[in-house]
Amino acid sequence: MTSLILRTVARVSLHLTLLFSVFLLVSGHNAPGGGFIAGLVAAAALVLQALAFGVEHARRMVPVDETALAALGLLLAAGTGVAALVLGQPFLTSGLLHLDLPFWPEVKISSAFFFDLGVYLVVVGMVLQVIFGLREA
Amino acid sequence: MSSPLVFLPVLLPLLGGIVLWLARRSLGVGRWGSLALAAVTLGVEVALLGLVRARGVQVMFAGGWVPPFGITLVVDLTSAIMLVVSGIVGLCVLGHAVQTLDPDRERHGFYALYQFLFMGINGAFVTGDIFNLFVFFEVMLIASYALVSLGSEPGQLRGGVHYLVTNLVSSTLFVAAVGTLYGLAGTLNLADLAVKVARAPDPAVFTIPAAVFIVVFGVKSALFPLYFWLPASYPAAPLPVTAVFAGMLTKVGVYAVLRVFSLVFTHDPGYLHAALLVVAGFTMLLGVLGAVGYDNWKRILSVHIVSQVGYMIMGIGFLSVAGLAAAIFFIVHQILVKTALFLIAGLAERATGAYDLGEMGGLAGRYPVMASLFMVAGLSLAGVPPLSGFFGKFLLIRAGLAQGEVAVVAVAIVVSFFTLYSMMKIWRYAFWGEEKPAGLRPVPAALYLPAAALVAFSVVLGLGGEALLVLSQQAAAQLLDGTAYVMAVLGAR
Amino acid sequence: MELVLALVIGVLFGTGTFLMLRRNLIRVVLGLGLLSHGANLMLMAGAGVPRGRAPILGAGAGAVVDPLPQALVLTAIVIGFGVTAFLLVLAYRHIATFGDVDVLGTPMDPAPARVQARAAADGERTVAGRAASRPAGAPGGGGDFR
Amino acid sequence: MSGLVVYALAALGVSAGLALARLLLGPTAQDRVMASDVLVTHVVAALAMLAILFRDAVFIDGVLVVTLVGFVGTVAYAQLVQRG
Repeated sequence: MTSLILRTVARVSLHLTLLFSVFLLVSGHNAPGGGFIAGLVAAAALVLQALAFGVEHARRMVPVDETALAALGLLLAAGTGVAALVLGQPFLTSGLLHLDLPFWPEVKISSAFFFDLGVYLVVVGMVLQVIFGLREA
Repeated sequence: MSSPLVFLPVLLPLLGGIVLWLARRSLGVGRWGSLALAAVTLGVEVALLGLVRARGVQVMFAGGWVPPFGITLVVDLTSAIMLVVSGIVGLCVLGHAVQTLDPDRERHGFYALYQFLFMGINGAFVTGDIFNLFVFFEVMLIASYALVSLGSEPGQLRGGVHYLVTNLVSSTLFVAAVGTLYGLAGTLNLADLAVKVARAPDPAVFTIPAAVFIVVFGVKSALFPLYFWLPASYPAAPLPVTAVFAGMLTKVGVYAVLRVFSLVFTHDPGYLHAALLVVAGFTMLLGVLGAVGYDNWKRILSVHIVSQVGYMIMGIGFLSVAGLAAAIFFIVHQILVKTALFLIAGLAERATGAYDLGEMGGLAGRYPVMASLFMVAGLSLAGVPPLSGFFGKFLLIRAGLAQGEVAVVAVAIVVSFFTLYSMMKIWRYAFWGEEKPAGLRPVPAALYLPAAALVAFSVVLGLGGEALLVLSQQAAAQLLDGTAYVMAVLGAR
Repeated sequence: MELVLALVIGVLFGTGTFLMLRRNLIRVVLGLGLLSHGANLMLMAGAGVPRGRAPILGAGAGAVVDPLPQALVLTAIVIGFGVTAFLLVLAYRHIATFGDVDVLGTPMDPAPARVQARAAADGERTVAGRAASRPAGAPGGGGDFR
Repeated sequence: MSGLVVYALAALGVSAGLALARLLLGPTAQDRVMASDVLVTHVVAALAMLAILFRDAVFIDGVLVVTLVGFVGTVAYAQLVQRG
């Protein structure tokens, strides 16, 4: 019931869409974007796979259970806040990490990034759970 | 006073809930883990109450952002009292749940959802701005939607849909009211709002969002005429869920009314608080009349929630230290006793397998402990001295008479008799008469423990109510004055 | 501009309320969606019609609009999104359990046959186009949403 | 330049109105799916025009998001219609 066109497009667009979602995630710090919309885009990519190849195929692409993904994301986001608490700052105080990686000097990672990453995982997990659940049963 | 302790009642259930969700397949971890978590949360809340009593209002600014920017969490005496009560209820109901729930519900994440529910409840108690009140309401409601429909029995589904849709409409209105308020005041921080409303050149405009807030919180706390969703949905859920909903959820709505209409919207008591009094009168009366017609234990108690909420709103409507103190006292009493009554209904269900009063009888002979627990809790609910309900109602009535609000006080007294009648009805059908049904089952002693603990609290509140009364008077004075709250939040500037 | 916003909010609330009063659960969900859009728009409008640059760092000089209502609306949208998803799952279970999308059945008590038939007809109209592509007289509008 | 963009936006508005009429009138579900897809395309075009009008590249991000997500929506609707 899926056409050749849809399957081809789905195959081509998967990586592109996922890449774009990562772009949105990292650019979300001080440009439009962020964890929520990036997660939605990533979930849309996987939902397209589910539409084209069936839910089982799409589910195999996500190595872990969707609810676990969401829970881990929530843990990461909450953990970012707690980290500030542990360091003696008020909850959710953001910090900036300077790294000097080989071939990539002066990387700046904000703690807000990890919060966003958590949001990303939560959104991907929840959307996939709802949509797979609705389509499967 | 800035203290990291302020956030722990929200953070602990959140982190614990995630862990419990990940480990939801293991019953042992779920039961013992959630019990331990609830106990630790209660401990933190008691410590917080002590801290607030000793050192005044505690605040926390998330991310170090100073108000009115950023997220502020504030714990004053009222919040601290509510937190402690929520901790007690959380622990006791959980103690009942681990013994009675079916493993299927437990494996589907009951314990995690339960913790998320308390995250929302506690968050609503500690939040310092009105938008986060909305957010924590939603956290609480989403967890409660999931708890209501967990298991997907037909009755639960119908009730769940009613509950969900009604509450969503009220959330929508909440957002609209917040929008109006932000447009008028330019801030959503409660302390800042209190200052802005008090200093506004034309405070009458704030009556518009305030009136919408009455509707919004009216749905959440099941006020007249917006209580129709409650009898449809509460009895449908499994008993521990109904018990914690009955105890806490509507009271979070009442707390929101208490906070917003004593700290922020005090500019127009002739209209807003008079409206609250009218609503309170009808809520008391119609709630208790609705209960008369039912003969299902869970339903009678559920409809009674509506009636009791009316008393609390009445206390808030007086807008005096005596009235607010009485309302706080009554809320504490009500949460403990109502939860206890539901847990006792659970005991009776364990013994008879039913909630219908027609299907049980003569329990007093076989289960004397259950009967005496019900006797104490039921009389306390009806307001018979020397139990806590009597003092709660007495304080409310005295506060009302002091202000000459005779009509609503008269309603409150009449409603008390009807409440007594309902309790006597349960007593007569369930505990007196012939013993039935034939195959009564034994009730394990450990199952009595949570209900007994709650009833004991009620007795202590009645006999030694002085301490709580003083505490709630201090809390009410703090609420009505507002200076301590505002200073604690905005003083850091 | 304020007038246009007010009209749009009014229309959204009106249509949303109209849909919410239907028995068909799917329509209720759609109505709730419209209501929450109206409320979000009201939050935006309440803070004043935006006049100025988008509040993005490093995008040039000039007055920026107040970013707080936008953050609040974003939060409200996310919450509304989650709740709507949950409501859809609940509606789905509702259909799987009762075979209809009627919200009027009282708890513990299946709806009378007449009401069920009307809800089924209602459901059929919701997906009018699809009904056309199906053999006439296919049973149960609710089943369409499986 | 910006005058041209405004004309283009006006044309988009008219054409979106027509697509909306199709969406409302139907008569078949296929028509409605097509109309909603056309509306998504209009949103994309309008965002691109706004990017030119305000000389701001952030709108292009929006274009990409709407394209990708709108496509999935159309496919889902189409499958729903097809499954019958």
